[in-house]
Amino acid sequence: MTIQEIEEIMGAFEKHGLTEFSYANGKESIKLKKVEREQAIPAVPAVGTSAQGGTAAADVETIPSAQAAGKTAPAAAKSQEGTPLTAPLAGVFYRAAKPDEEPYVEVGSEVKKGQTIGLIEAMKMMSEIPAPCDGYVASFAANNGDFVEYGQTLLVIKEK
Amino acid sequence: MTIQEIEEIMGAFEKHGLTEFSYANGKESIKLKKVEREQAIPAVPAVGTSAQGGTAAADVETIPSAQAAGKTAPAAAKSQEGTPLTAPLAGVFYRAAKPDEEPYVEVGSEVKKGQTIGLIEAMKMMSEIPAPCDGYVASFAANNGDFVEYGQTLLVIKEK
Amino acid sequence: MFKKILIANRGEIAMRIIRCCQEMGIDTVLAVSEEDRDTLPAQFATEVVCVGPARAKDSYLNQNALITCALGTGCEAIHPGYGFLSENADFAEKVEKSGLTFIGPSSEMIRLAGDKESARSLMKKSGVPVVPGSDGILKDPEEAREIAEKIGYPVLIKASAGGGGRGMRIAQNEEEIENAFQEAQAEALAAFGNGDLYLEKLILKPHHIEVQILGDHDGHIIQLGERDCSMQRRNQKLIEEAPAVVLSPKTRLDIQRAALKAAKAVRYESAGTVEFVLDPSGKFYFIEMNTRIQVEHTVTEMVTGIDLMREQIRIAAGLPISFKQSEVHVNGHAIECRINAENPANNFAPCPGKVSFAHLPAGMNVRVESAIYSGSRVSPYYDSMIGKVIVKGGGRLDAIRKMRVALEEMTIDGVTTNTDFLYLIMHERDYVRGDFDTSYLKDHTDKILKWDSESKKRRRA
Amino acid sequence: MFKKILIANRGEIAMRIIRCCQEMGIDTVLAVSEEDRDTLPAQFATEVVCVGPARAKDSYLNQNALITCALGTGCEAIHPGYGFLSENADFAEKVEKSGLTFIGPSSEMIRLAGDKESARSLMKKSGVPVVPGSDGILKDPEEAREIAEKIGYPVLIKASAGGGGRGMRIAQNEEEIENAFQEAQAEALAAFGNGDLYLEKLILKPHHIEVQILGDHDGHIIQLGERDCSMQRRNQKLIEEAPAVVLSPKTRLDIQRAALKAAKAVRYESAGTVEFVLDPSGKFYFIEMNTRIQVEHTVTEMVTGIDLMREQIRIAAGLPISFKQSEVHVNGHAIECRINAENPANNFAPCPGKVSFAHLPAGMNVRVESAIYSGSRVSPYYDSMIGKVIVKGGGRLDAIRKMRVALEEMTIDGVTTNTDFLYLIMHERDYVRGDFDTSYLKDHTDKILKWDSESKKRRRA
Repeated sequence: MTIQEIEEIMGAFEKHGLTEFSYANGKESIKLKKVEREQAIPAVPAVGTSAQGGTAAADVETIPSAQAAGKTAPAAAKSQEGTPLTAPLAGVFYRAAKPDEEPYVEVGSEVKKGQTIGLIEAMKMMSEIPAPCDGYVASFAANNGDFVEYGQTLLVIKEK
Repeated sequence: MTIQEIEEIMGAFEKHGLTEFSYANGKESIKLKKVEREQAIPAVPAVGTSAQGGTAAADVETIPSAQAAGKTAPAAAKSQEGTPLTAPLAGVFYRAAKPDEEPYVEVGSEVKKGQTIGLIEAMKMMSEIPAPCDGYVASFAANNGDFVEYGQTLLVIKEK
Repeated sequence: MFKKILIANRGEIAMRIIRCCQEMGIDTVLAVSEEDRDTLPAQFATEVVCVGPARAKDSYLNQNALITCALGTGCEAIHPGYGFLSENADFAEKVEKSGLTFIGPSSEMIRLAGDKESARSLMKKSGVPVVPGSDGILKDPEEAREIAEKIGYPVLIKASAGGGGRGMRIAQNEEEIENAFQEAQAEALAAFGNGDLYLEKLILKPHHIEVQILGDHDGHIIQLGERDCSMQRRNQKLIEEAPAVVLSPKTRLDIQRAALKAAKAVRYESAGTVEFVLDPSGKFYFIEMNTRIQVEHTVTEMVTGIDLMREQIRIAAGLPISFKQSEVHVNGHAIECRINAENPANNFAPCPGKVSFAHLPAGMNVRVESAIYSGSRVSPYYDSMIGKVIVKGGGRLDAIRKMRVALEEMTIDGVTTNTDFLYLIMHERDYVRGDFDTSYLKDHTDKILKWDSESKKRRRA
Repeated sequence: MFKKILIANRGEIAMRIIRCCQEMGIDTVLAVSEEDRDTLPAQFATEVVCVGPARAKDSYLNQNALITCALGTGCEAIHPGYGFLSENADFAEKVEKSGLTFIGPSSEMIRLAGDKESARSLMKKSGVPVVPGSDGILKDPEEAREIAEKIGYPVLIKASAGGGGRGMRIAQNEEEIENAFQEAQAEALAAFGNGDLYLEKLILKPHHIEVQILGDHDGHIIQLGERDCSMQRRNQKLIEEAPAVVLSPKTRLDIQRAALKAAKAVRYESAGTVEFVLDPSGKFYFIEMNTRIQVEHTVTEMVTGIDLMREQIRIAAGLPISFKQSEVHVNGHAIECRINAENPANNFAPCPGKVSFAHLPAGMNVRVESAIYSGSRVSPYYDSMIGKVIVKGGGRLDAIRKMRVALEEMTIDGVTTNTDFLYLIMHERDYVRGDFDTSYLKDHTDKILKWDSESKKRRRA
């Protein structure tokens, strides 16, 4: 798809007042989305030099953004794939108690509410991170040793 | 009604997303109107020091504005009370050919399309102003000797 | 020079720091609370890292989280802006110990400046005038009388444990000393269970004058002229100017020299200010040192042309000040107005909400520092200051005229601001004549609010 | 001083004039076309008067309507801005005859400056260097050869009746003269039915240098330094700077002196510029005088601190220039970028439409002159320039860095602009090194557009 074609789709998207659009042909896929009007107006200025017209409210989702990269408020993901466990403080995330030990949990592990599933190190202090509910680990969103910010999703727990 | 009460009404108006509101009790009357969303967003900055919140899109109609004072595009008035005759050029509007002569027309006068109804003087040149259609003079919007800008309504002709 | 720094602040000062860093080629990591993820500085910072929930104590005051994030994102330094942790010696010390650079003076110097009693005695020793008074607790009314005789009336007798104006009495002359002493002591005992009293000279109609200082690690100390910050409402500055027209040329030189002496006494490093109170006779006294970049640093930038933020960052990186004292020239007159999201008519209550539309003034010698835009939000969690309008004119009247035009152009819809209130001050006779001191707003606010409501009534009539 | 003036212009320059007048206490009447009733300057002018329909020839070029409206609203003067009627001697004369003041030089002087041949010979007489060439029509190739020998190759032989590049030939040396003459003559005869030919020196790699002048009714003439306006696309300036770093200190003095000589030769009154072409060896030649305030007057304001608009209005009111030549100092380096609503990727086609969101850059030494806001419209009827971003830095590189930050911050949604194109120029090696002349954009546009599209592809990948 050329940029021109993408821009044409954007144009049509806007013209027809759509709020969502997606297309895939096995090789390429494109998805457009427009947030509800109230938020579309104040269109937060785009970072970088993208002063190109008309693209502020309709973002091609292949462009990574802070919001798209899983840094949105935890509530967003909940209904889709389970309960996200978010970092209660910023720091380095560890999946095991010590470097040479086994991880607390793996994908598929069953967990009980309150069970430690990892550690976050901040200012040389280790904090244990408890599971927010019973269930099993559906996926990890942060890797061992990653720096995670406050509120960043660490893993997702699916209730049985 | 105190200003505070007026502001409360404005608040409620905004809260409930209304586009028009009017109230009258025989002594006082108030009317609020919000232009269609497309124009409300770019809310043109208010002249003067009225940086007070929330009043930009919803104007109390008793506040005179350039727009309200009959300087809007002629089209606005047409359907309501007849065909407005607007100044084809800026200058001084005269209702009579000479100071001591009778006016070309009065309110109620019958006019034929093309008939001169007044003069506009610009740069010492007099231009005759023809009636745009057959009918009678419903009202004058400019006085003899007034400076009128381009497009300003001079008088309104009502077709019979 | 730093490659990457963490900004532990928000709003207009975060924008100021980001723009400055971008010009210097420094990457920025903006520490935000959950509330501030979508603010303007979060759009322009190189990276954004969330340090905690909305409440400042959990985010912008969360020392461990800020340092952890600075380390975790590979920063070399932390810029604290003003407010929040900018003058917190413990935080500065933690930053130093973590191996990062605190963009400001050393924790030691912050601590020294923060302890007003020790700063006062150091200044006294160094020959910087301080407000005259008793050196310690008063023994009895007789001692109070003796000191008052020496320093001159009126004097203030106040409780050592005091606060909130209690245990405080003014004595206008010798006869009032006895009563003032007894009343203050009785009230202090009743209120604080401690009858210890101090005495100091009461400065009537004081001006708040501060001198901008820069000091580097090589021991260079430079002053960049003074600011008059007397326009305050409940000790909150509202309008600041440079230079201070109340000063005679001689007093100006004297106060600048005193500021240099004060900064040299502590071997000051970083951007800072030495604050004085000035009495109507032209006598001035040291009050305190501020060890941060200040809100009103911009007026000094306007009249000197020197980028103080840049110098502050350079100094923190170990570089020398990039100019000499002889290269500092004050040209014209600058005024800053602080735009607050507050309702003057409702006792200046904060007005958070959504800015549905914003048009900011612009043009020659008009500068706006803010983080608002059409559609931005004013958070209820933080300070109500949402921007600053700074103008420069050839003289003070030119600057006032320019400020009027700028404030008239300023259009903020959706939240109530103090713009009209400021606009009216710019037309008030005493202000225009330069006839104001720190009590101005206490005395003039009601009148100005009345003008405001009357002019609005007339407009609606 | 005037109490009320009519502004016969629109957009950013109307805002510039209104702000200036407000500061000076002058009421403004903005003449608008029907299309422009709701623009930003129409909100801020004291009064607005509609002079005609959207098309410029019916409104902004409607001389009678403008004068009638100025008289009808009680104005004392008309400010024409730039473009439109600003250099129309007939209009200026009509204004003068109507009893109003034209804010600019006299119609006589506009006429003199507008007639390039007479201006050229006056300058030659006054000792201001002009582009060397034949004094009139060439008799034959022999005469062409003689003149070329004297002034040096390459030379341009061009049709007296020429235009659009036809009837024009370059001769690199003596051998090429004969052919060039014959070909140019044949083409001129075929195209215009007139074989008259001129000859002039061909300036390769020229810089466009202009010197800002102010002259008052008392005969004071002051120069405010030069600007380099060589960054042009199809003779339209895009980026302007002050000072011109291409000049050696000696050449700078010489060109400033030549400009003063030129202005004195015509006893210039008002703000204006003397324009020169500079060749790579440092020789410069007078081209023309511009008798209006120019788009790029802002860069001179940034480096001198002098408000040119204010001086222009003061002079028109009969007041003397408010400073002396010795008080003019150039500090730092200023750059202006013109923001156009156009699509560089589509051959710079204009892109009118609605600005759905606008965030303009701000901060220290960043100035934006524009009439756009969130929700404003870019009209298809007028010029596509919607704003100017002007920055000042200590040196040229500082200014370039600041401009990058400002352009990065500039956010205009809804209409396509050349902001990215300008941003890329600010990173282009030759531009950064100052290695550019008036042919720069002809040679570099394709490369820059390719960068642009590639970087966007990468961002999407």
